[in-house]
Amino acid sequence: MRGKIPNMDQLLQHILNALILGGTYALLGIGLTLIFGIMRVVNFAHGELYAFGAYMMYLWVMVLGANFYLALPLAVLLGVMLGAAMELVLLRRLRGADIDTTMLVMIGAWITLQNVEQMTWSGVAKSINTPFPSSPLVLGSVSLSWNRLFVFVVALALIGATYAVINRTKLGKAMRATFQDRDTAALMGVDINWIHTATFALGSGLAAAAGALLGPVFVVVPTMGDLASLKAFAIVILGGLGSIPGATIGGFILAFMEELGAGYVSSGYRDAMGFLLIIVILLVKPTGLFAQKERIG
Amino acid sequence: MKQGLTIAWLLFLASVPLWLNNLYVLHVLIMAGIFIIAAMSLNLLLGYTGQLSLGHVAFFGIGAYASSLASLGFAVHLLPDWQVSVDPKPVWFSMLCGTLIAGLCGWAIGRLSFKVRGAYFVIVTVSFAEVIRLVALNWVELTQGPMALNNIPYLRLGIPGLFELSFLRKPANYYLVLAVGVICYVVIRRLVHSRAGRAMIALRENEPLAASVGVDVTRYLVLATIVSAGMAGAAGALYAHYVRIVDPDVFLFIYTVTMVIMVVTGGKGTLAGPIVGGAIFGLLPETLRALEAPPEVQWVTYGVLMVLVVYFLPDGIVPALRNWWHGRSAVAAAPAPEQASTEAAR
Amino acid sequence: MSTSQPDRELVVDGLSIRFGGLTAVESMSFHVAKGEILSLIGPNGAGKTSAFNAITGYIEPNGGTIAYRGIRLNGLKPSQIAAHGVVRTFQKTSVFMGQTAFDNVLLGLHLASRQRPLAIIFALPSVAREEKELAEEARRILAFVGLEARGALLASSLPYGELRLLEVAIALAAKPRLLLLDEPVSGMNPSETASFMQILARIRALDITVLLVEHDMKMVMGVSDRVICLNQGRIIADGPPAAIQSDREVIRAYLGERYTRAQD
Amino acid sequence: MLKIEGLVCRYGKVAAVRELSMEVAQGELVSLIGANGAGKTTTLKAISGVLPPVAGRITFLGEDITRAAPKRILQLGIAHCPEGRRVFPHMSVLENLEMGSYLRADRADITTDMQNLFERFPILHSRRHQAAGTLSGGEQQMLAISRALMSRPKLVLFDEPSLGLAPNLVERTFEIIKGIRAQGVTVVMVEQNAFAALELSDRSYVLDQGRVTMTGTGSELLNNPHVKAAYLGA
Amino acid sequence: MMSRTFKTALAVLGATLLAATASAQDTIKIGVTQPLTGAFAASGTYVMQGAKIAEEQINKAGGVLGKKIQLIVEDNKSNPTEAVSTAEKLIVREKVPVMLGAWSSTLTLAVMPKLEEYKVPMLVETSSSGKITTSGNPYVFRISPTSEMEARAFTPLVKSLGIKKADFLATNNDFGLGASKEFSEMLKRENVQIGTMEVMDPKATDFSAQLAKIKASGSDTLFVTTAVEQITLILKQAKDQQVTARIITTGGSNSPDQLIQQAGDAANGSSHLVFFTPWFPEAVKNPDIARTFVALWNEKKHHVGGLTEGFRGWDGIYTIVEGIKAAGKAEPEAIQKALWGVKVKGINGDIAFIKQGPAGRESAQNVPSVYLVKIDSGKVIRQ
Repeated sequence: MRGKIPNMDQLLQHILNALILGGTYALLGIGLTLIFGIMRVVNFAHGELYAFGAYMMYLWVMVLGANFYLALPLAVLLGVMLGAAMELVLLRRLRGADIDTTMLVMIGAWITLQNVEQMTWSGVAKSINTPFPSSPLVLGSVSLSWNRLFVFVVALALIGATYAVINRTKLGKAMRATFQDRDTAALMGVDINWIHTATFALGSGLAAAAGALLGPVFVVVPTMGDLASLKAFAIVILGGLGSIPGATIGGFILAFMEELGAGYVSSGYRDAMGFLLIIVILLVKPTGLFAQKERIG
Repeated sequence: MKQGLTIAWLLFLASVPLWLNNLYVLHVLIMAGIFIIAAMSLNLLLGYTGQLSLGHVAFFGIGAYASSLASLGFAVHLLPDWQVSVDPKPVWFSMLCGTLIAGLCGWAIGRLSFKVRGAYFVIVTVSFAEVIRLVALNWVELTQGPMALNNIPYLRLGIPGLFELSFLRKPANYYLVLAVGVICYVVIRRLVHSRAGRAMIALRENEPLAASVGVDVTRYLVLATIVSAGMAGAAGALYAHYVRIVDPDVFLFIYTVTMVIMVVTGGKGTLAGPIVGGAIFGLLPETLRALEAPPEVQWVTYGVLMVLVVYFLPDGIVPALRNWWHGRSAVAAAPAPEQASTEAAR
Repeated sequence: MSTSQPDRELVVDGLSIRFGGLTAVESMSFHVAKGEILSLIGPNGAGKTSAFNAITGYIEPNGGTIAYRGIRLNGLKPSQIAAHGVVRTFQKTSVFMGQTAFDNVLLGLHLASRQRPLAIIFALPSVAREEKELAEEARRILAFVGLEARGALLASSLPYGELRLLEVAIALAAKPRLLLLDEPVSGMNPSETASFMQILARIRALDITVLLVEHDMKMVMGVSDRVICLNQGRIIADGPPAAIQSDREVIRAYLGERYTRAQD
Repeated sequence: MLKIEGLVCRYGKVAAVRELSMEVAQGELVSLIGANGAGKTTTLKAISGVLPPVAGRITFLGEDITRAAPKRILQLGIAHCPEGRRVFPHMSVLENLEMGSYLRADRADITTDMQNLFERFPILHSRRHQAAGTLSGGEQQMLAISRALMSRPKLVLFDEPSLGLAPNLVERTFEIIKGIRAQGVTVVMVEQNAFAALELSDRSYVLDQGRVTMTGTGSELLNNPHVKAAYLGA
Repeated sequence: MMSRTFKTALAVLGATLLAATASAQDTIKIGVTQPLTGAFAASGTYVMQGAKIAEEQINKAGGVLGKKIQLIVEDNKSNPTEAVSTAEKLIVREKVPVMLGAWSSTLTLAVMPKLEEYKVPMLVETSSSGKITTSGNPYVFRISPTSEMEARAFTPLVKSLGIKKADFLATNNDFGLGASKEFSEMLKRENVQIGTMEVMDPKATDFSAQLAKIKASGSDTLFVTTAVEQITLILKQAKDQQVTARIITTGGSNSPDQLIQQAGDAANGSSHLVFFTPWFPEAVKNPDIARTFVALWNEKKHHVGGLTEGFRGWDGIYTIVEGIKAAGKAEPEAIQKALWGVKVKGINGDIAFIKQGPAGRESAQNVPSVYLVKIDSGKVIRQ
């Protein structure tokens, strides 16, 4: 039947799309909130780890012919390792340096990684095959692909797992303690260097996971990380630095703004939504929507 | 002595088109010069007030677009039935407009974004540049969007009927860039050696202390942003009328990064730093091109150099050279205290 | 409330400061008379530095008014307050570390200078003339605190005691009429403290009123005209040094029983 | 028990401790007094391994710990209760205490220790789920002390335990420290309240510009005219 | 390591110098500026590969005017400023008398003032913006169709396909917006209702919002204009969201082979406007040339999906060489004059130029052929 589909259905489809998109945005956001929010490293290379995860997925599935479900954890693991290596090589010797210095180094890392990716894989977009059925899941008048549903479920699971690690485990407590007061945490016997590496690796792993999940949904290109980085910053600032629930909610808010903005305002400005949001939020409430109050002085 | 050296340098730079008959190299020098002006302007913010603005390319782009649009003329509908149209203006006037509009944007952005500092300030400036890029991309009626503004007229100066200087050829453009560069250099130099520059340095070194001796923080940050944005806008205008095409890609983040690398490598907070850094990174792409290196290699070189500079030359090339030189001359004769003090202020 | 009595230079009335749920200062009222040296003492966290910050505009008080010579200071920026002649130093050593001692004072001379941006850009002769005068003035101020021989040295290479003097020189460059000093001799040895007390006497001779926060009782009792003791955000005593030293409340809250015994 | 010889520590180019030597015997309560910047806190940091010394030698129970990691030093039995309490403000009281037992694996004993502390400081028990940053100054001090005890130390370093506390709380804090010593734990304390510190301690070292200028028992120093003049404000 | 790099650099430098002096007499240089990196890297590379094949064939056949031709290829990095730099380098430094370039309209428009400045003709092989030939630049010779020509060629198909209402989804640049404008105007003239006209950033990967809107508009046909990577994603996502409209892509940069490979069965049922049909060379006007080209392309093991782009390079170089032959000498002005008269049998069809733009300053425009193909069960079929 082809005729007028009522506008309610369009809205429902937009909402469904935003929910699915929000899950991966949240994943990107909590990865960055660990690094930017807790470590106070403005990690411009975050998006490169996202791209790295996607390329590793491509490598395993399309080049080496590995099983899709096996390739996913492998890609994430490699992301964790790359993150750990970056922390060890680039950031360890800058411990205690000011935020501008680490930022410049991370910009250097970003440019280098992206262009190494470009040299390795060329600029041609790659797509990754999935084991999911190609016909979508239809729910009444709206529909979504099985692949996206899978991404959404895995993203939520990862967010939950991260939340548990940070709040329930000894490692998570040590992380929080370290970034609240590094010297005192050291006095408690926490190995500060290990915590820095672990935190950066965990954040990187989450970015790689987002890339590995979204790579098969979209296409894989070397520049895919740029927008991902900037959106992750928007999400983290939206949610308040270092707040995992904030980053999760921030991810969904950004997804809804983009989806509804593109659907009802102008699709050309879709990617501007995040930036406008950052500017407005920082001007109105500079600490983000969900930041904790701290005593100054 | 010092002045003599400056004049010798100037004479040398002015003589370049006379003996250099390779127009391509001259083209490279002009492009490098435009970027050096932009880097000098960024240095005022980054080096003297200590604010890491990563949206600087926005002012460059705004200058380029404003100048191009003024010289080409345009008509836009601000409301469905309210059209604003501007007739083409002379290029010299357009370039002035570009500079002023960029400065005006600097004022507005400065007022807004200096409410936040540190990482937040960086993200706000990045977002600002990105929003401007998206506006340039999507406001097709004004900017032609990705179709770019083409056939931008080149600069002509003169009195009608008497004589006319046309800036179509390269040597003329070279002198134009050189002249603007020298003006910007002189303005920055005077500024940083004055009350205003000292206020900026005070803010960079210790903001609460600066405020306690009466430095109006916002006022001087905004002043620095206006001057810096205006100069970046002038560089953008030069670019627009030399390359004669402006597209939304002039707002790409990578250009800001290039300017930051130039300033940091050369030495932020020094007058010569951005010139040295700008010369190195302005000529590097062409050197790599001559070596037939793929462009990725150029960017990887940028990235690796950036990391290495932060590690090994955290203050940049110019301060490192100066320290080395002082170390040498200190062996020969201890410097007069007065001289040392003015050196450090630079 | 009268805020413009002639001898009352600074009037703080009902000042309250809270951080989140914590109260740092609770309806504090006091005044500083023209020409006196008034000391604020009390345990750490009693609200002395918070009061300093509120007077000089670094934090917004939650309640109360601060008036200087009848001018309300609430809501003004630190730089505006400085322009009215209320200048402070900081508890943690605070100078322009990357600059020479001479340039530190030159940076401090911001309010003494009148150059406009356009005049600077066009290098009007008035600018050069003023620059010369400023350099002279900077040298005079360095000499005043006894650092004239240190002008060309980077601040970061000065020893601790001289850094604290440089801090005072920077504050003096801002031409204060009311100078607020936050623990100026903390960390100084007794001889440095003694020479600082002499400088303080000379500052007073310049008709500058001083509000002092200090832990060093010898210094406080030696230089102050009047002492106010704070505890947990409230004023518990206000009077001349001798009275404070024997005030039971002050002894209990701040000096401790043992202090009186040690005096004996 | 603890022996320091010729300790030199620097922050960048600035020397904070120059050639300092001292000794602490088992079960003693030793205090370090001196002006700000005399090197007291730096000495404690060097002992607990937070600030590796430039020169000198520190031994604890016969083992050289001069450049050992903080973790190793804590394992050997030295806990450091830092200046300004330094509780983890966004973590709960319970989590703060758990951080204190970070290196211990004996879960059952940890629970017992925590219960003992809660009995001693009931206020901490009633606030165990509250973020530590919302506690009052005195409560934070109790938490900081309790946290240090959670590692079951043989030696505790206290840095300015009375700093910023109301006088009655200062008394209370000193009582607690006395109690800790009474349980057989050795204590080294840095205190700006020189009078109280000298009263409390078995022995004291007077520091000036990174060197030990005087040493003796608490009462000896209390009656020393030079100490009276310089540090007791008399 | 360092010295090795340095030696290589020296060797390259030496070789370039030698080549420059040696080749001055016996080769004719042709400048090529293409996007070999950046957003359009794939397409630019294909064009360059097609041009290289033509170079080889021409030199095998004895070159032109008794000399061999030599392509000087510069990467314009998909960036207009870089495009200007490559033009500077090719004209000023390499002294090429004629160029091929610069793929996208933005890049071509960027180079055009330089053509006028140095009076060097350029053969435009891909760009579709009308502005290129209407702005009064007499050094522009375009063999690719404008969007308007494409739309006009499509007119008869409106009836046969039974289009009643159409939506547009186009990349936000000259290529996409130009096509949307020309096709919608053409459709209006044919009394077809226009639904929603959506745009997307050239780098965007998620079109769910646009597709939800398009789905709601209920049109029977969706015109899509963008590069092949985005078309792949649009086909997949349209299927996910059950967009039932027939998808027709325009602009010729749509490589149906690549779509079949990457979009799988989501590509089935979509139609594509192309300027070369390598699947059935017999359909084009000069089938022999087309077959030769396909054979050479496959021999080189170039990506099969690149044929629909690569042929432009071939046609471009052959046209240029024809121009040089007619001019009788390798000088810019002579070639510019001679190109007006050439008649070339190309892969796309017969190439000849008509005048466009303001009188006295006309640009040259070829009238190329346009073909519509359809993907059905993973195969490209004629429509």
